[in-house]
Amino acid sequence: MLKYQSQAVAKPYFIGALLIFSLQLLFGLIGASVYVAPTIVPVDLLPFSVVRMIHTNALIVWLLLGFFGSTYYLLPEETERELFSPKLAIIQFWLFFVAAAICVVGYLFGFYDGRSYLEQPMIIKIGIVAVALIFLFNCSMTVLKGRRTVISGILLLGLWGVAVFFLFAFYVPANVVIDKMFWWWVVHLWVEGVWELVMAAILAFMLIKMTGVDREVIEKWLYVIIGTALFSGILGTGHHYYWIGTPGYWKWIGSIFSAVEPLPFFAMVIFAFGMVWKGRRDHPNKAALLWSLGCAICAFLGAGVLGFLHTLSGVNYYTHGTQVTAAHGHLAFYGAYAMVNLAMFSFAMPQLLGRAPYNQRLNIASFWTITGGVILMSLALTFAGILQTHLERVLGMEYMDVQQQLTLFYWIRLAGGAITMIGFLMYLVALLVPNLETAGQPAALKPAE
Amino acid sequence: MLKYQSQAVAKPYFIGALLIFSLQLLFGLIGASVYVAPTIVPVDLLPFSVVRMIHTNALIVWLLLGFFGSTYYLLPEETERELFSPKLAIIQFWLFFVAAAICVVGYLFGFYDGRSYLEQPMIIKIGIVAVALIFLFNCSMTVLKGRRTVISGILLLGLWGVAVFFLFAFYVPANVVIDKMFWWWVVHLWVEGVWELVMAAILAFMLIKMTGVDREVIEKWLYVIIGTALFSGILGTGHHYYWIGTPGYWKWIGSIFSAVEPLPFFAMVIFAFGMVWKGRRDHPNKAALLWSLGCAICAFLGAGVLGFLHTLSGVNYYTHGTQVTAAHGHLAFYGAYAMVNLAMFSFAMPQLLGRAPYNQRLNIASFWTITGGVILMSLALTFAGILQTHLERVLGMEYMDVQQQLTLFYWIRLAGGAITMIGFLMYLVALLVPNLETAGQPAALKPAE
Amino acid sequence: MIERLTKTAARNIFYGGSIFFFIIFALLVGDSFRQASQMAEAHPISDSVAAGKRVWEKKACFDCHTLFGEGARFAPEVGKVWLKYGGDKDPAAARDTLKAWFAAQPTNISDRHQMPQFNLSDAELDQLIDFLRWTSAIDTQNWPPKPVTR
Amino acid sequence: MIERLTKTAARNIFYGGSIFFFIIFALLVGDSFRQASQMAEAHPISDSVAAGKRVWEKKACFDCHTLFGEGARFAPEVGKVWLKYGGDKDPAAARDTLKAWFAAQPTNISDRHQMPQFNLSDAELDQLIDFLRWTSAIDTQNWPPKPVTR
Repeated sequence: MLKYQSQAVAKPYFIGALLIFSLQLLFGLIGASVYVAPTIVPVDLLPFSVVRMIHTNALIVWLLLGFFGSTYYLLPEETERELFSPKLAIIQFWLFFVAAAICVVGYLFGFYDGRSYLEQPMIIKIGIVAVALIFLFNCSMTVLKGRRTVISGILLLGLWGVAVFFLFAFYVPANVVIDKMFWWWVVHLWVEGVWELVMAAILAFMLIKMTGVDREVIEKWLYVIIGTALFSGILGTGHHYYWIGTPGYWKWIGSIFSAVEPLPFFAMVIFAFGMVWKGRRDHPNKAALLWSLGCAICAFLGAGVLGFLHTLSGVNYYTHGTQVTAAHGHLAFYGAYAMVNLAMFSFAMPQLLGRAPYNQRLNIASFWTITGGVILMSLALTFAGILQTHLERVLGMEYMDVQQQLTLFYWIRLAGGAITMIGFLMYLVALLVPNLETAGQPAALKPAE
Repeated sequence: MLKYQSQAVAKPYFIGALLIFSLQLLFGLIGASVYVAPTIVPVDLLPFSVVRMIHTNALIVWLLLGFFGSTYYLLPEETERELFSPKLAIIQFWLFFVAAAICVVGYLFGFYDGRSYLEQPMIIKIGIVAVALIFLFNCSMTVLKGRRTVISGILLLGLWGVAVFFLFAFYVPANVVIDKMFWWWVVHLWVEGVWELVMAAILAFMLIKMTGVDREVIEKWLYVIIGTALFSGILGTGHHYYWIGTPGYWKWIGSIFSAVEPLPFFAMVIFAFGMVWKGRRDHPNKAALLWSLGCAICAFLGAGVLGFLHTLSGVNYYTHGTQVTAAHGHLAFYGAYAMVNLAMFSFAMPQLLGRAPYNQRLNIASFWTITGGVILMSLALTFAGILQTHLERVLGMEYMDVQQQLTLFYWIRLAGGAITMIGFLMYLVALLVPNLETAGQPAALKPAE
Repeated sequence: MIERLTKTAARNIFYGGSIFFFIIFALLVGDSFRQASQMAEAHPISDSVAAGKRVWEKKACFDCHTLFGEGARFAPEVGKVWLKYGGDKDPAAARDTLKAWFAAQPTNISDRHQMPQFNLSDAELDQLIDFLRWTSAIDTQNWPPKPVTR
Repeated sequence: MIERLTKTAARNIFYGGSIFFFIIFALLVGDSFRQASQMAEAHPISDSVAAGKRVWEKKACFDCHTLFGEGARFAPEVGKVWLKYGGDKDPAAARDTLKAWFAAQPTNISDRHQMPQFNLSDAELDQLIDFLRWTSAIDTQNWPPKPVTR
């Protein structure tokens, strides 16, 4: 049912992403367990640091795999031609996937070196750059030779940005102030910068397909969204420059610009719901539509609202480095980037597997389960963070004494994680296991565009 | 533009409701100010108790006025005949409104006697019953003589319930345990019982009008919603019987049944969005539609989610009587009952004033402003409540010492209140002041059904 | 699910279920009523206690304080205040302390919540205190919680 | 509003604005870079400090601890730990205390977060401590906050 044969290369990417997502969740559960029962895992066998490293690295890797796969899936439809080289795409997948696997095994045996999220050994980092170059070459050639659309343009701009800013991973000066400043050029300019371009482009692609709204309208919205994203996001980096040894003017710049950062996410909510309302098309893939709309809302709540909650320098002075950050991080990554990928998988997998979008009820149920689990987790961490801030920063209790008082909330966080894991398994079944009831009659449903 | 002349009696009710709403907000702001600056209002002139009394009583009165007006507005359309006696409806309005005014003035001068929410002097309480009887007589006669629909049936059932359970306001035994038990027959069986019937019926009426969805479909949903509401709500009263001297079995009954209480509100969300999606009608009154959908969502968040947060007896043991309750109360009352009224005013006022639904942008802006203000308020109170619970119930600090540590959150609550007030003024202008731009050409917009 | 349900069935379930749950509720409330009355036999409600409750109501104390967690949250919980002031050990001293407390209001300390001066007569004070003494005998399932000391 | 905007205008605003803001950002970062370098002139980064930072990175200390609030929140903030142990007054004692701390890990107390035994050499320990001593000289705009005592 694929329009272009080469779209099929997205399949290993999506399946690989789901595999690594399961790894992220598994190590998330281990980490959350260590919070409530610190000696449950022997620290000499598997210290918390390694658990966290795998948890966060797996997150980044599966999201990137999802972005790569989504790009390969949508480029042929956007450019109206086959990919420049499907073979290269497959090679790229295996290079990246094997590098990721080596990385995880290496972490378990102590082979890591670097900074948060960038713990990969140097050889792997160089490999990542090689993979990125293969990818960008392949995609750029496809776009150059085919129809050029705003969606593919913005998507490529975002992906080039991802590669360019990754180069700062190689710059590790001995001056820790400068080190931290440029570390954020990777981390912040990714997740509050160019990743938003990728996310918006993928979302726009799905909305065009599912709602049938005119491309012109969607493209204008797209520019407005990514415009507000970059205008606020670039100088919004300042909210990371409050307390790391950088000058005081960042307090003003960071506060003002990051106060605007919820705007692109709010625009995405209005955009997504507006297009669905305007389109009024009964697209058969209800699950993908739900994930797309849910993505806009959860990104707004997690990145927009929870982010704004502690972004002003006066507030951040007290909440910085507490569980409030963790709460924001979890809901923001889930809402913005995990959900857009899960939406794309739900949208594309039926076509990649050559069957109608079956098991939709289970997929929809998994949406509510996972989302409920992540929200519970984030709420528990928010409450823990508020308490931690007060006990530690206002009343002056010792860090570890406070941690022990937060145990109840860490239990709830663990419960949220367990619910998320259950929801993820439901999602896997919904996506990959044929539904016996409807498997015999896929032709009954009209294929998605 | 009214289909039935007698619908016009709703107008004084709606305007009266808005007046008393402004009183509620004003005294809310005063109360919130006293929290942050305890001596700002001389305590001998206006103690906090009187401020709160007026704040809460005004809430109940304006919501009831709104319910009365909404009933008078929708009954003719449902029964397909004029009201039994429009004159009686006007008399009833003035009786109730004057009684409310006397009450407020009386409170300021120390004339009150009773229990929370029921501070009205005996003579006023008797007056309320008289007013209720006039109202129920008038409505019941209208329904009996006209077409009978599920909506009007459920609405009347709810309103009869309101009157019947109010009778327990007269039962004030000396045994405070028994007193409290039956006080909840008024308060809980109103807001978590029969009021939900009223709310669901009004919402269903508006959805039929605005979406054009078949009545049969809506009516079935209505039974499902109010069924789950009463099945969970009646025995859910148990969550108020945990710590007032009643037997221990209520801990089980209250926890189990009130865990189900979010269900009807969740059903309302699915219902409202489902009907709007199904109807796909471009109703000109976008503001009323937004308020209706927002009502379903905020009721779910405030009554459902925030309620569930502290309803299980194990949690409630620690959070009972803290600001967590206040947080829940504010968002729940706003989401469920204030918003359904504001939706109905937005829906009906243009027709009552004989003009097209103008100033919609301002109305929509007021929706976001008020809702944002109330959510900010509830979040601040939630955080204050979590902190209060921990400091007071876990660490054992003194009540008043803890209060002083919550000042920051009380400031945020006050800010939320101020935003709400600003939004309310926007709403008033949007509803009552003609828009110069479009006032000249009301015929350009097609009238709402 | 909802597709398979007919409107009549939905209506019947609603009425039947509501009546069913209300009957259970009424029975349980009846039983709780019985137990509360029994408790009042063990701890009789004297005229003074009843009058004290009327003072509580007429002065709208609950619009600042909570009694068993119910009321406003502007001022401290008072359900067991009698025990807090040692009324079970030295009733006379507790009574005096409480009266002194009432007399000292308002404190006019700018950052503390203010309680008005109600100018209650000594008889009214005694009644109110008798009421609060009576409430302290109620079995509240160990609420309010003792601080979880670690 | 969005109706009146053409797609070309939207695109131009996007590119123009992004470049504009990026230039401002780069200039400010440049200035911050300059100030951070100046600071390193006043407090030179010795070989030992630089080596200590490498130990910090190779052992992924940030995956449990925070340094100026950044990293994981599983273990305490360490940016000013040198001052906490009185390093500004008695450097030798602070160094000994920190070394003793490292030696004592893991504590194996069941309800406390565990830190592994990294088996660092004495030279590595000195380097890491020199690094943390250097970070304590950084002007962090008074972060972390002193407890608000009331």
